[in-house]
Formats: sequence, C-alpha cells, structure tokens
Amino acid sequence: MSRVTMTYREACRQAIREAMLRDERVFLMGEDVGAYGGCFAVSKGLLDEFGPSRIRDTPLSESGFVGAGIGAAIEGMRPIVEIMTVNFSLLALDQIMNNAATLRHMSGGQLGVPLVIRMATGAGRQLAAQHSHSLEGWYAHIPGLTVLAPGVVEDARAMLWPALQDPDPVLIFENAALYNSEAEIDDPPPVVDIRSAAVRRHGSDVTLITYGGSLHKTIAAAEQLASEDIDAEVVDLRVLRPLDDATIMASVANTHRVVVVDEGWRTGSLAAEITTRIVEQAFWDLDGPVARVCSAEVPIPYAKHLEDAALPDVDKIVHAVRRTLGEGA
Amino acid sequence: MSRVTMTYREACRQAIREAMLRDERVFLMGEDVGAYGGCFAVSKGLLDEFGPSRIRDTPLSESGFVGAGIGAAIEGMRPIVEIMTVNFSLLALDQIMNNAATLRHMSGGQLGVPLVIRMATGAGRQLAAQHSHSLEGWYAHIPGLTVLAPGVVEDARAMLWPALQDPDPVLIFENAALYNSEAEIDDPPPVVDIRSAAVRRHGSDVTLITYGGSLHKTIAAAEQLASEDIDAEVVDLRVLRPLDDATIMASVANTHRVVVVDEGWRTGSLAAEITTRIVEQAFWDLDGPVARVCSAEVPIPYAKHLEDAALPDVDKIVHAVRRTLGEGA
Amino acid sequence: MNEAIKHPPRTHSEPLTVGTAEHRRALLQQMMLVRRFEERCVELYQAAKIRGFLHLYIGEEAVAVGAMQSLEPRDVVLATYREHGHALARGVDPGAVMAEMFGKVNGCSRGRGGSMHLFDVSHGLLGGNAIVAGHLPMAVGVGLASRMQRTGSVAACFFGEGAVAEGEFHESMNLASLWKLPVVFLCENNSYAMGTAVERSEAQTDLSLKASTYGVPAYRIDGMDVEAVEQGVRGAVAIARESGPVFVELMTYRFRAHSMYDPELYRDKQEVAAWREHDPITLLADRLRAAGDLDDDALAQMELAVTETVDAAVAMAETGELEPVDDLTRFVHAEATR
Amino acid sequence: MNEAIKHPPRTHSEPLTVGTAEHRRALLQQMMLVRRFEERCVELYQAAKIRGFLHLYIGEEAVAVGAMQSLEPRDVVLATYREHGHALARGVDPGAVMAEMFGKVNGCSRGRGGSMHLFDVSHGLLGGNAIVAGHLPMAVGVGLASRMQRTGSVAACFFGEGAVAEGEFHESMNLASLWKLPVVFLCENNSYAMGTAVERSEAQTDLSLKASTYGVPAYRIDGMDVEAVEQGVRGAVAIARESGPVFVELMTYRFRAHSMYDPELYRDKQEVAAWREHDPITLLADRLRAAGDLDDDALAQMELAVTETVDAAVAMAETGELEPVDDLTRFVHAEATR
Ligand SMILES: Cc1ncc(C[n+]2csc(CCOP(=O)(O)OP(=O)(O)O)c2C)c(N)n1
Ligand SMILES: Cc1ncc(C[n+]2csc(CCOP(=O)(O)OP(=O)(O)O)c2C)c(N)n1
Ligand SMILES: [Mg+2]
Ligand SMILES: [Mg+2]
Repeated sequence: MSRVTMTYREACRQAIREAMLRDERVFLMGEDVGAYGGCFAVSKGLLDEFGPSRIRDTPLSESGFVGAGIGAAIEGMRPIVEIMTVNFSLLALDQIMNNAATLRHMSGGQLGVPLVIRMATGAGRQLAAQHSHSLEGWYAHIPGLTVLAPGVVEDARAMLWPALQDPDPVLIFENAALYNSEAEIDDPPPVVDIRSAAVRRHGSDVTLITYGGSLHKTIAAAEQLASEDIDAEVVDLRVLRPLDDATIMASVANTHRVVVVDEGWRTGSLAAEITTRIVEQAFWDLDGPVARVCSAEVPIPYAKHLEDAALPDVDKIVHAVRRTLGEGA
Repeated sequence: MSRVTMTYREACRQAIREAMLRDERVFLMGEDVGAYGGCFAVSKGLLDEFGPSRIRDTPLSESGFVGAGIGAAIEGMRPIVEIMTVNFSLLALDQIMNNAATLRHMSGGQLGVPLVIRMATGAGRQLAAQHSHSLEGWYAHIPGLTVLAPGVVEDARAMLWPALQDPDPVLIFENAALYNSEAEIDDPPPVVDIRSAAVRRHGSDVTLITYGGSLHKTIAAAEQLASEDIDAEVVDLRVLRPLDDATIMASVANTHRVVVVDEGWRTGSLAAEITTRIVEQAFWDLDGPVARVCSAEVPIPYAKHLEDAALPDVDKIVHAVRRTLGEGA
Repeated sequence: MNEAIKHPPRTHSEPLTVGTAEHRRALLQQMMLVRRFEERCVELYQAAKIRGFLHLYIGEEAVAVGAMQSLEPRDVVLATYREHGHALARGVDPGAVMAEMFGKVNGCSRGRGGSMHLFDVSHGLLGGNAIVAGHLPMAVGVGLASRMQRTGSVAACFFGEGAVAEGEFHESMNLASLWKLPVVFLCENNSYAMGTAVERSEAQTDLSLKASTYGVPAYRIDGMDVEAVEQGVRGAVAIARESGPVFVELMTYRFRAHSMYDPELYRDKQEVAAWREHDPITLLADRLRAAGDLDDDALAQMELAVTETVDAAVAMAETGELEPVDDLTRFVHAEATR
Repeated sequence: MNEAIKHPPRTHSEPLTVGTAEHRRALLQQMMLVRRFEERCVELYQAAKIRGFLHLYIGEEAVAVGAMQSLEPRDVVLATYREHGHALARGVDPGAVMAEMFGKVNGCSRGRGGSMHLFDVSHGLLGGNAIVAGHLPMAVGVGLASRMQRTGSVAACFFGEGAVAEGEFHESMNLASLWKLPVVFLCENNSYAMGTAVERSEAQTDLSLKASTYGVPAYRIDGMDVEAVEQGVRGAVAIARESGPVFVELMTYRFRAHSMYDPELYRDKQEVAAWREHDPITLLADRLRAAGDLDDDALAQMELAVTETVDAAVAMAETGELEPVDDLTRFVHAEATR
C-alpha cells in the first residue's frame, strides 16, 4: 500500500473509474457527464475511456433520467446518476421519494433499487439563491434512503464502492467547495463502511458535530480553540442517514457539551435532529444546552459579504463553543 | 354573531367562497376543483357559483400550474392553488422552493408572491406509501414560506383569509382525516392571525405540542391522562413556520415536561425542531428529556394494522407522557 | 346526444386477423375474470374487507387482456393504480391479488401495497404506481437496462390519457426515443382523468400527434375490441423489441366511477350508456357466437370457471394471515444491510 | 467542416421590411452596448470584481435586441441566467446591472441576485431565472393574470433550446395553449446546452414541430439578423396579444464558453469560427454601410457612446455601497408582515 496525493474531484473520478472497471453493470448518467466532462470536471476523460453507453449524457430532464436510473437499477444495472447540483434535484424529488425510497417496502420486499445518485451541494461560491442549497440534511428525513456526505478526500474516494454494493438507493452529496481540496490518502483506498461516523479530532471539553462542507471550518475552529485551551472533539457524521448514534453519544458522554455545525437552514436542520437525539439518548450527560451553528434563514444572497454572513464559519463556531462552555451547570 | 355547526370540509369551502366574494382577484386553480367538485369535495358547487375562469380546472401538471400561480400572484392576482395532496406536491417543489419562496429576496424586495397553496396531507386512510405523506413539517424548513396546519374547524374557516392577505406565499395543509370532523363555530368566523399557536387545553404537569391531524389524538390522550390525574397542556401549533416560540416556552416554563406529537417521520421531523428550540431557549426549565411521538420510519403500509402501528395514536401518546413523567429529576 | 358526449370508436384501424376459436374464447374468459373479480371487489369494499382507494377497470378489460397477449415472460409491465386487470391478465395469481387488497401477508405485495400497488416480480409486474406518470421514467430505465444487457426484453408501460399532460410523459418519451429503447407506451384513453375530460386537459387532443414530435411511431386502436388491441399491440411490441419506442393510444372507457368516492358529476349518463353498448365482453362474445364458436353452454361454463377462480381468490384472501406488527419496519431496506 | 458542425442560418423566413436608418442604427448601437458591456464583464470577472457564474450572451445579441423592439412597457419579460442582453435591451440602467454583478446595494436586485438574477420591476423584467425552464410556468401565470385582468399585456419568455427537454416546457406550452394566454415562448437555439448538442438532447430536433402538438403556432427565425428577429417577434407578439401563445425559435450561437468555467471540449473551433462569420453586429453594420446609412465616423461615435455608457456603469458599480450585513434577513418576507 502506498500514499497518493489527490484532489477531492480526482478522488470522485477515480472512485467512478474503479467502480466501472470492477463491475460492468455500473454506468454513469447525467447532464454533461460525457462530452463536457462534467460540470465540475469530475467525469473528465471518462467518456474516452468507457464510451457513450456507459458515460451517458442526458437531456435536461432531471425527473426523467433519475427515474430511468431507478428502472435500470431494478432491472439489474448499477447506475450512478449524477444530478449536477442538489438545486436541480427538486425536479426529481417525486422519483426519489415516491419511487426509489419506497418501492422495496411497497412491493413487500420484492424490488430493490440499487441506485447511487451523486450531486454537488452547498453554498459559498456566490451563486445566489437558486444555486446554493444545502439540502442533504433535508433528504435525510426520507426512510428508504441512505445519505452520505463525504467531507474528506479519502471518503470521496472510498464511499462510492460500498454505496454501489448497497441493495438500496444511496444519495451522495459532494460539497462543491471541496472539489479542489487536496489530501494525501492511502492507495488503494481503505475499505470504509457507509454506516459510521468518524472522529476527526479527539478532545475532552466539547463535542463538535458536523459533516461535509462544514467539516474543515469546524476543524479549523477546533484548532483555534486549542490555542485558548479548549480541547474540542470533532465528529464527522459522514453518513447522514442512518445516523451513527453510538459514536455521537460516546463523545457526548465524554465531553458533556455539544455544538452542531450544519450548512443547512437552521429551522428543520439536521442539526435539530442531532440535538434531539442527544436529548433523547443522553440528556443526563449534558451539562448545558446543545448549540447549533447553521445557515441563516434566507435564500442565499449573491453579494459576498451577505453570503458569508449567512453561512457557518470558523468565527461563528468558535463563538458558539465559547458561549456553550460559558453557560450554566 | 351566531354559532353554526359545520364540517372541516365545509369550513374550507366557505373560506374559499367568502374570499372569492370579498376580493375579485382571488381565484381557485387545481386538478378537478371544478367539474369534479374537488377530490375531497371541498370546492363542490363553486364552479356553478363562480364560473370556470375563477374555478379553474387544470391538467395534471403540478409544476406547471403551481408555477402559473406564482406568475399570476406576482402580476396582481390572488391565486389559491390546490394541489390535491401533498404527495403530488413533490412534482412542484422546484417552483415552491426556487421561485415562490425565493423571488422576493432574490429580487432585492421588488417582487412578492402573494400565493396560497392548499393541499391535503396525512395518512390513516389505508392509501399506502405514495399517498400517505405528512410533509408539512418538512416544508417548514424553507425560508420565505409561511406554513399553516389548521387542526380545528374554526381555523380551517378562519385562516385562509389572513393567508390571502399575506404578501408572501403561504402553504395550508389540511389533514385529510379531518374533512369530516364537525364543530360548532362562530359565524362570522373570528379574526385569527397566522403567527400564533393556540393552547387547546390548559394543564400543569406536562406540555403536549402538536398540530393538524394529531391534535385530536393528543387532546384525547390528555383527557385519558386526566383520569390518571395527569394534567396535560395541549399546544396546537397551527403555524408551522414561523414557529410561535413564545407560546411554546411559556408552557414549558409552567410544566417542565414536554412531549411532541407529529405525524411526520421521526428523523428530521418538525418535532425535532421543536425539541431543539426548547433545548436552546428553555433548557434549564426542563425536568427531563423532551419526548417525541412520530411516525415510524417506513413508507406507510396499506394493511390497516401495520398503518396503525406506524402512526401516532392515543396510546402511544399516553405512554410517552407516562414515560416522560416517570423519568429522572 | 349532445356535443360534449364522447363517442365510442366505431372502426378498427386495420383489418383484423382473427385468432383460433380457442384463443378467442381464452380472451373472453380472461376479460370475464377481470370483470367478475372487480365486481366482487366492489362487494368486498362495501363489506369493508377492502379499503383505501379502489379504481375499477370495468369497461377497459380489452386493453390489458389484449395487450398482454404479445408479451413474453422476460418482458416487464408497469401500470397505474388502476391495474387489477393488468395483474390478472399478466397471470398473477388472483388469490394473491385479492389477498393484497385484504392487506394480508399472502398478498402479492405482502399487504403493504393494496389495490394501487400490485407487484409480482416473478411475472415481471413492477407495480401499480399511484403517482400519475410516475412510472414512465422507470419504464425508460427498464428499457435502458434491456438494451445495455441485451436481454431483448420490452417494457410495457400503461398509463391514462391524463398522464400525457405531466412533464414526466414528455421527458420519458424524449429519452426513450433518443436512446431507441424498447418501451411500449400504452395510453389508455378513457376520455377522463378523474373528472377532467381530455379536451380540458390537452390543447391538442390527438395524442398520437404528440408522439410524433418525439420521433416515436404512434398507433390509435379501438380499445373496446380485444382482438384489435391484441393485433395492434403485437405489432408495437415487435417494433419496440427491434428498434425503439412505440406509442399506442387505446380508445376505451371506464363504465364505473373513477374510484369509490366519485359522484360522477362531470359526465352524462347517456354517454356512459352509449359506451356500455360497446362492452368489450359482449362484443367478443357476440362475435364468437356469430362465428359459431360460442353457445350458451360454453358461456355458462366459462362463467362457472371464472366464479370458481374468484371464489378461490376470496377464500385465499380471507384465510391469509396478517403480518406480525413487529415486522412493520421490514423491507425499508434489504434484510442483510441493516 | 465535418458533419457534426452546426451551420449558421443562411436565409430569412420572410422578406425583410427594413426600418428607418435611424432605427437600424439604434439596433446596432444596442447590440454594441450588450457586446461591450459583456466584454467589460469578462475583464471585471478576471479582476475578481464580478464573481459567481457569468454567462455571456456574446454572439446572441440580435435576439434580445430584436425581440424587445415590439414589446410595450406593460409587457413582461422573463429570461434565463444568460440575461444581461435582455436587461440592457429592455432598458434597465446599465449601471444598475453592473452594480448588481458587483454585489452592491445600488444593483438592480440590491446585490442579492448577481448576474443570473437581474430584476427590474419598473421595466417589467421578472428575472433572471437560474433553473433551466423554471420560469416557463411563471410566464404562463403572467399571461393568465393578463387575461383575467384584461390588461392586454404579453409575457415574453426567453429560454435556451436545452430547456425544451424539461417537463416544465411541456406543461407550460400545454397550459398556455389550453387557456389561450398571451405568452410568447422565445427559444434561443444556440445549438448547445452547456456541452450537449441539441441532437443529443432532442429526439426530434425540429423544435417548431413540438410547438404544433400543443396547437401553438411556431416560427423559426435567423437569430443572427436583428431585423429578422424584430420583424418575426413583432408578428408573434401581435398574435399573442390577440389570441394566444406563440413559439418562436431563434437560431443563434454563443461565441464564448457556456460560463467562465467551460473548457469547450464539446465543439470544434471551426464551427465557432464559421458562426463568427455571421456576427450579428457585423451583419447589420455591413448592411447599413451598403445602404449608405453608416460610415466610419458614425461607427466610431457609436463606439464612443457605448464605451461611455459602460464606463459610467462600472463607475456606478465601483462607487455603490455594500448593503449593511445586518440587513441580511430583509426581503425574505415583505417588510410589514414580520
Ligand atoms: C401526480 C398526481 N397528481 C394527481 C393525482 C390524483 N389522481 C389520481 S388518478 C387521477 C386521474 C388520472 O387520469 P388518467 O391518467 O386519465 O387515468 P385513469 O384514472 O383515467 O385511468 C388523478 C388526478 C395523482 N395520483 N398523481
Ligand atoms: C434544472 C436545471 N438543470 C441543470 C442546470 C445546469 N445548467 C445551467 S445552464 C445549462 C444549459 C442550458 O442550456 P440552454 O437551455 O440551451 O441555454 P443556454 O445556456 O444555451 O443559453 C445547464 C444544464 C440548471 N441550471 N437547471
Ligand atoms: Mg383517463
Ligand atoms: Mg442552448
């Protein structure tokens, strides 16, 4: 085993390539995945390598091609459907909720939909209200789905394969702000499961729970806090559905203080679910209220200073931690 | 002022009638609202009274006619768009989230979308997975929307008019299990706002927070608990976005114990948001963990005994309260 | 009859190539089975044995029965919530269908689906979809899998004319045509989507024109004539298997309400009566009699056989078990993965 | 040139009725303004003054400029994320457009929208929509409001040919036609949706055929010829105002990348070069010269005027204020209601 340095984008691409090489039932389908090379250049080069049948450009028809992925999955293929960004996935929500997530149960276990849907998510690039949604936590509401949010290059590289092995639909959210991030990772990639969270930093004073695009901000905040002698543990959820309660509660039992960081809009955020689970399962471990750092409840504005103000950042996390540690008990 | 007895269905109809009579910009648009009389017979008779221009049958095109409602609202009309049930609203989610909820902000305040979207919601009628969603709490995640869930006949009668007066989009969720419920109400109906929750039962031992289709189950549970000398307060949220924190926290400050009842799937439910707000705003008032009674995390099955098992009911609420009162502190 | 009344079709598009007497009697018996099965469902609904939504196919039997004749076991059927006829004509055990509507574990979807969600993978029946047009994109995917795996199978996708207005119709037709997939789009045009007459839902009511703008060949067939349906769909299936999607419009009519809750305010009794004159079962029975291939005795025997089948189905449903409540969360995911 | 290359249009559908020299020069100057404005945007993007997505209209100026000529103040314009040209041609203050891209409060959307979301209600510009086909249903609603209120206004809805594959196109065309609404659907066919050539997104590439299946009259116009656009759209608007929706396909081409991030792997340099030969600005300038209505001096003066306008726009953007951060949550709802 060796170590290689690659970007998150490259990790996504290699994961697709490898899956296509390993299993001929796998194919990639979506808008501009082929000739254009992918709107984030993730699939660049794959058309040449695998040809237009397996790297399949679609017309602008999100509902149509997501539904086609479902049908193909039922009939024995292993489609990777790319929706350019989560913003356009709303057009395919009926297919995702009413078909992909539901068919196995509704058919009494006869059908399975081994479909992987990848999409970019997140704000922070001044793309304004219609192109800046962070809905991965919202999708985690839907029974029948597995929802992944790789926050590090290694996970971007390693999570696709187990997702494809899952007999049921898996959504993978790639935070667009991460595509250019780079890391040295194991090659071949480690075997990861798609059931457990990862503790990215150990600490004893406070638990910071986050995922995806907020992970790096949270780690940076933890490092800043370390200089103030606050020792923060950082839990990267990685899997937004099903949530890995065990890892969360173990950390809470240790630190007794929690801040959840989540790029979703505050009300009805995944952070609310995490908070509630902690209340349900570890209330007596808590030394004070759980705090959330989420996005402001606005359609994300274009202007940079306003967009920045709307999103979680290192400062807001640090402040929330200080406030949490300063409070009561 | 007098008192009249009417069903929830009749209340919805009268509210529409009255609005159409009061304001000629108001019209009703949706699938089968006219010739068929509405899939729940809410609009029966209105076509004869108002004609096909104002009681406007649409083709099966949820995205199309919801978007048309948005355009008409911007241009000075006051459309009431009926989506037969929340299950089909997924097809219109792009219009709702990316246009209706977003246009005012994205245009820097120039545009307003004074649109009301009504839809039936809820399970309990053995309609199986694709026809039993309870997504009103899920919709409450979206900034720019007001989300209403009238749980009593009076609110079904009274909330439409203020919703139409709102310069921004309002979603009204009518739990289909309520259409046949009957009550004596004031005539003319009282003036209600669409910002505040209502305390439906006063009590001092525990706060039960709920809305819509679960309200009657919760009140029944409270009555059953009364016979066990447990005095429960029942808060009917009525407005799911924005949440009326003041009413919630006032009740919690009184009772120190909370159970939230919500027909949505448990993970990522509105109940999680309520729980989290209580933790954030009233942690030190709590004598123990907040409990939730939600739907099981399954696509709702057809078979009655399984459907019943999946949904909140009086027994489950009573049990949750007993457990909550039995715990700690 | 007033202008608004929709007229039953009077002619066939192509001269009929008539099958053997035996085959024609089999068609008749299948239609009778669907009819009697559903008539029993109505009784059982009134007796509260069946609940939820119940959409009857009565009047439209020729469509499913005729269309299924040319499908092979490897082919896949996708249908709407009005799919009892499709399940039975495809060969799904009537007992399993009835048990499904009773919510029993021996139902074809273990009681989780009910009337609107009949599944039987062993018969290539992928539902029973209750979102109008929701299964059209899936049919495209089934066709795609067939092409990519070279299985030669065809996806037969049934839907009502109301579904044509949905965006999914448009996206699915385009995709299927662009990729030349083996999908037969079978549009059951019964003139109404709930209470909405097709003139009030489609700016252009000649639906075959729509198909042509996707470069998809289109056929219009008298959907009250099971033999016309069989012949027309056979051709369509052959084209689909060979070269790409086909659109078939089947002109039919539902004799009953949309579902059990429909007061039928939107159509004229006269119109219904006129179509009842074209009852697909009577039509074929008369044709058989005229050809000397059916007499009272034979018909009585067929009725008897059908009644026995329906009785047996009800018995199976009655005696079926309820699934243990503890199994509620089974099948949300595959068993092994959680 | 290989087969795959898309050819620029060579002919006009109808003989041109040519306007006055003055009007033609005004058309030219408007196109020049759009061109120079966007060229400046590129520089400002490289200087990081403009951020987010920036979609250039360069090459397509004749479409927006020609189409706007026949619209009245009461009419409403809805466009895509590629809408600088539409805003400018509609008369929106170039300074407000530039300030918007700078994210300043004096921007036409107060800096909240950016390049993709230019709004100016006083000019009847309802965006700038960044969801492909997302504004088509809204245009239907605008048309509906016009009919119900008898205002006589028309909704002009611009979109790319890529949008035609979306379900919203289908639903919107059908609704507009069914209800005979005053909507002009202006399809800017520049042959590509990002990297997807129209042949790979549409089973039937004659888009006007699609329109006919909704009973909507359709016209195809050389979108590189501003006068042909003006004339054709004028007719379409008149029909829409009178009787119902019209579909207009404008054959055009973007000379630049889809956005600032596009490596343009999907098309041939030769193809771009061939279309550049049909630059709408050169085309009209040459025609004016040939008619003796333009000389070097006049052109230089126009360039100067345009440069001044663009300079002033940039100055306005540079000097604009940033909105106070405390105002972040303004405009989520109307001010009075919360
Ligand atoms: C997307 C969606 N919208 C609305 C409904 C409610 N609904 C159920 S059946 C139906 C009419 C469908 O008509 P058609 O497609 O012609 O089929 P038919 O019932 O006539 O067989 C409607 C509106 C639905 N199930 N799905
Ligand atoms: C629903 C949706 N899907 C995908 C995208 C990403 N996207 C932005 S522009 C574009 C191409 C649109 O092409 P076309 O409609 O021809 O317009 P053009 O850019 O050529 O003017 C795509 C795929 C989007 N914005 N919205
Ligand atoms: Mg029909
Ligand atoms: Mg284009």
